[in-house]
This record gives sequence, structure tokens and C-alpha cells, in this order.
Amino acid sequence: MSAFFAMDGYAAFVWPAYALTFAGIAGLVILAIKRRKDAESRLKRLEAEEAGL
Amino acid sequence: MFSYFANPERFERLARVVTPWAWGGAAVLFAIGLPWALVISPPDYQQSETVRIMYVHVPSAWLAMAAYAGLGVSSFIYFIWRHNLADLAARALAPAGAVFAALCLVTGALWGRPMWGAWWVWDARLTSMLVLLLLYLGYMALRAAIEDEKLAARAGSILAMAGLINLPIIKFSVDWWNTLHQPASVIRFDGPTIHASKLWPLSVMALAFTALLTALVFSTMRTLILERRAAVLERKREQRLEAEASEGFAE
Amino acid sequence: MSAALALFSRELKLAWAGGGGPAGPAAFNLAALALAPLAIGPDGDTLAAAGPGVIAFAALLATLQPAERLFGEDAADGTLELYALSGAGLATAVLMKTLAFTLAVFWPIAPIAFIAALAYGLEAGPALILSLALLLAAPGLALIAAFAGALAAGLKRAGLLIALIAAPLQVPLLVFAAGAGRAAAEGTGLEGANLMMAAAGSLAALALAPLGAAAALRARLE
Amino acid sequence: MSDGLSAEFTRADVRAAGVALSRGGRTLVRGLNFAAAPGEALAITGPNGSGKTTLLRAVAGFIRPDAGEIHVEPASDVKIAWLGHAEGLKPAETVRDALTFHAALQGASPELIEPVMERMAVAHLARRACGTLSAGQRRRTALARLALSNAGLWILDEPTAPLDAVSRARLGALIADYRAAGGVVIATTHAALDWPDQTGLDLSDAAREARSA
Repeated sequence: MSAFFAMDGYAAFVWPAYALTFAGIAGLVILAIKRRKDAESRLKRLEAEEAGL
Repeated sequence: MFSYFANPERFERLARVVTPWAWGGAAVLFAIGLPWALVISPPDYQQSETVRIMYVHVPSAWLAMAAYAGLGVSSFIYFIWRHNLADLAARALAPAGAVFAALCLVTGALWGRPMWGAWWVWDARLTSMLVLLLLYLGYMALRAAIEDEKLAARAGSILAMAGLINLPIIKFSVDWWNTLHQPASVIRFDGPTIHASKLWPLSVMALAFTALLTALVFSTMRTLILERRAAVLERKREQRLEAEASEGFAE
Repeated sequence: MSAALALFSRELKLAWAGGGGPAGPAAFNLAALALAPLAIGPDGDTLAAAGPGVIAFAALLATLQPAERLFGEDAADGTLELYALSGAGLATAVLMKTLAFTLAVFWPIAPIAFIAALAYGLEAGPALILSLALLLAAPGLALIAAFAGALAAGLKRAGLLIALIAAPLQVPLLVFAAGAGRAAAEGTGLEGANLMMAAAGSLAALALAPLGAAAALRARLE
Repeated sequence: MSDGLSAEFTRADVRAAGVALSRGGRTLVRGLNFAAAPGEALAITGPNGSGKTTLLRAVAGFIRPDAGEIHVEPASDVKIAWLGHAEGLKPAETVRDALTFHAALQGASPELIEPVMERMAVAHLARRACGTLSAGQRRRTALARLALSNAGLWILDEPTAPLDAVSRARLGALIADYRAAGGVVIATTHAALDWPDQTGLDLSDAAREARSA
């Protein structure tokens, strides 16, 4: 199993490449979801206030 | 066809269907692609295991270019027909495209180091990608610098179209600049020259990245629509409070 | 005389008089050329090899330096509205203004390049080719800088924005201009092709940049 | 042709129906109709922020109205002259050079420059750089540019603002001659404009309710 992680001695390049790629992707995904949640809650709050008038 | 999707309700119905499928598709494709790329596909006789970096490096490059093409086309649609949705698409595509371009450069460096002994190689493709990243940064900086939303959208669309028109010329001039000195770069990864055992995992990973970008763009566009509706309500609220304030003063 | 000619001669006079005319960009160009060897090192061969590239790059920076001023003032003092409503139209006004500006402000680029090439250790032949290449590329570089200036007119820190927007679009002209100088210095015989490419780049900019800049200025008028 | 005014321009006919305008998301004007035929003057009044300048920019074609249409017929060869708050004068340029340039730009004959400068009392400032002029002098120079503009429609944004009584009278005479020659004038103003039989267009909220009632 450890041979797999060693990546024939190139572990220092293969794993960071995948790690950084999925860090970038995770960043995009989390940002998108967070921004969507914020927009939804803000809209709900404003609509509630509008309806409450 | 474009005006069909122009009105938000029809887009919202479409997005509500596409977005979950896109997220799901991306997850499934990554679930298949990753083990295939990391374990199942054979190492390269020359590059040994480092060839696995190709499975994230190449899709990033393709998606960075595809996203910029999308940015250019949606800017053209916004500039000519003034469909707000096209502008929303552009605003959703730019950051994702920039991230993919940056990822392509980073993974390119990580791939080049073991093979050529240098973190950065002024290879024609990598250099073009660097210029593409600059185009993205220029677009995002321009939009951020303009407060008025309509002006930012129009100025952004003009710059994105200029970028798209110039992209082939830039690519040509970088290739021209590069071929005079270095032999064609070692990475031969475009098209059929690579073995089927590598072509399949690469295609799956490329599809996974594409599904991911689709999900990101649709989701961001829906968020931007919500933010716009919230902004309208907020402005109405401000006008109401201002009216109440002045009434209080008038009595 | 025709509206376009009237625009050209007025902008020529204004460019020459306003903001010290060619002094700003020329000084900027010379400063870059003087400092580069201090950074690169005194070794003659390195400087000769790096010469064409550094000189072409300094010329590019010189075209970016005044770009902020190009349309920033017109947007603020009401000239933009008059040019938009004139019979000539905004695109012609932009073209005439940029060509006049290039003539009045950027004419020192070629002579400076020639002298600097000699100073960097190139032979007279390659130095001439390099300054000719920059003469051909200068209008294109200026037009692209004008396009970026129109997009960023009146914005905060417009200068930074212009550099970021214009630089990628100026890559081809930089490559061909420096390429001509390098080809001449290395005797690869490709200087002719590079010169033609540089001229083609400027012609393309001549056709596209005014339309883009006019569209950007029209958006600003809204 | 009365001296000091170029009058070989194409007559303009302005018609607007159902015009709606907004700025930064805020609706300024809705369902607005107005018209101005050759010889007429339209004075637009209303408090600050009621959309006066935005309306002028829409008539000039800088802004596309959110709804409705604004027609300046015949669209192909009618020229429009614009006088905004910023007069469009370059500080380094002398008054004469500025007027010579604008005459050439608009295709007016150079002989007109001298009489126009006399008329707007800027002849004695001919060699002065525009940057050194006072607000009133700058406005008179800009009005001289209008007289040279050979345009069928003049759009003026608060033209009398920096003018003293004498210059306001001078402007009144220029407008009268221009209208007599068949020109159309659309102007915004705070103070009442003493131009004979002008048609008014009030953008204040009260007037809007009256219109929509």
C-alpha cells in the first residue's frame, strides 16, 4: 500500500497536484453554496419584513 | 433561441432541473475518474507516476479555455441583445475560469519539476495559459472597479469580447515566440497520440470538471438572481424609511 | 476641412501642449532602459542578448504610462458628449485622437530604441531593425492602451487597471517587435517576418481598438 | 441669415411617447409624452433628482429609455448640439482655436466665427486659454459653440446658471433668433426662462400625479 503512496518516488509532486486541485475546487464549491445560503436568508428576511407591513 | 431563456422564470425552471443533475454528475464522474486516474491507469514508461498529474492538469486547461469561450460568448449576447441573464452567466464563469487557469499553472509546474528539473518552463502552452489568467484578472478587476452595475456589465462585456478575439492571435504569437528556441515540448497529450488506457481516465476527468463547472455556473446564476431580488427589496425599504423620515420632519 | 482632419489636428496640438507632450513617456522609457542593466548585470553578452526584449518591453510600458490621461479628461470635461454627437462619430474621434497622440507623444520610441540598442551592444543593423519594428508596433501598442484607457476612464487607480487590461492584449506586438530585433541580432534571417507581423498587429489594432474604445466610451455616457 | 448664427441646418421634429427613465435602479419618470416642432422651445422644470438631466441625455441619444420611444426626425441627417454642465472646453486651447475647431467639426463656415464671438461678447477673449476664463465667460464661449453648431436641435442643461442679467438677455436673443430660423430648443432650468411662448414640462411628483390621473 505504501508503494502506492510513494508514487515511485514522485509523491512530492503527484499528491500536492491533486491536493491543490481539489482544494481549489472545494473552495469554489463552498463559496458558491455559502453565497447561495446568504442570498436566500437575506431575501427571506426582506420578504418577511415586506409581508409584515 | 437566446431570447427563449432570457426571462428569469423560464431560466429558473431550467436551472432547478439542471443544477442537481450537474452536481450529482460531477460527484459520480469524480468518483469514477479519481481511482481510475490514480490507481487503475498504468504509469508512463518514461514519466512513471508523474503522468497522473496530467489527469488534473489537462482538464484544468481545457476548462479554463472553455470558461473563457463561454465568458466571451455570453458577453457578446449581453452586448448585442442586452439579456441580463447573459451578464449573470459571465459573472459566474469568470471566477471559476480564473481558478481553473491558476490550477492549470500550478499543476503544470508540479509536473514540469520532476521531468525538466525546473518549477516553471516557458513552454508555449503554459505561457498562453499564464496570459489567459491575466485576461481573467483584468476582467474581474475592471468589473470590481466600477460601482454602477450596468456600466460594469457593459464595460466587462466589451473587454471579454476583445479578449476572445485576441486569444487566437496571442496563442499564435506565443507559439511563434516559443518554437524558435525550444524543440516541441515533451508533453504530447493532445488527442490520439496517447494510449487508450490513459485517454479514457482523462476523458472521464474532463467530463467531471465540465459537470462541475456547469453546476457552479448555474448555481451562481441562481444566487445572483436572488441577490438582485433582495437588492430591489432593500432599495424599496430604504425609500420607505426615507419617506417616513421626511414625514416626521414635516409635521 | 473634414471633421476627421479637424479632430486630428486639434488632438495633435492638445497632445503636444498638454501634460508635457512626449516628455513623460520618453522619460519613463529611458528610466526603464537605464535601470535594466543595473538589474541584469554588466556582462556584455547577456545585455546584448536581453537588449531587444528589454527595449521592446520599455517601449510597451511607455505606451501605458499616459493612457489614463487619454480619455479621463474628456469624460470629465464634457468633450466626450461633443465627440459622440459630432458628424464624425465616436469611433473616428477615438481613432484620430489615438493616432494624433501616437504621433505627438510616442515619436521618441523609435529613436530611443535605436540609441539604447547600440548602448546594449547590438550592431547598427540589428539596432535599426529593432527601432523599425517598434516604429511599426507603436501605433498598435498605443491603440490597445487607448482601448484600455477608454474602459478605465475616470475610475480610481485607473493606471493599474489599464496596465492589467492592456498587457495581455499587447503580447503579440511585444513578441513580434522584440522578435525582429533578436532575429536580426542572431542572424536567423527571420527579422522580415517579425516586422511584417508587427505591422499586421498594428493594422488589426487600427481596425478593432477604435470600435472597442468607442463602445466603452458610449457605455460611460449612459 | 441673421449675423452670428449658422442657419443652414436641417429642421428637427422631436416626439416622445410613454417614456420611462430610471437611474441606478430608481424610477425617475414614467409614461411621459412630449413634442417639440421647429421654432418651439421646451422648458423642463422639477426639483433636483427628478430626472431632468437624465431626460436630456435620453433625448440626445446617450441613454436608452427603459420604456417608450423618443424620436428626433429626420433621424439620419438631424444634428444635435449639446450644452451640459461641463462645457467641453480644453484648458490649454484658446477661445478662438476652440471655436474654429468646433466650426470645422460641425461643418459651419469659418467666416461665422468672428460675428458669433462678437454676439456672445467673447471676441475680446479670443486669444485667452479657456482654462483662464471665468464661469460666465466659459458659458458664453460654449453658447458661441452652439451658435456655430449648425444643429437643428439644441439641448441645454440649465444654460442660464452662471450667467449675469446682461448675458441672460444675450442668450434670450440668441435663442429667439435660432427659433426664428426654425431651430428647436429643449432646456432644463430652475429659474423661469423669459423665452416667449415656451411650452413647459414639469417633472415634479405633483405634476406626475396630475398627468397620470
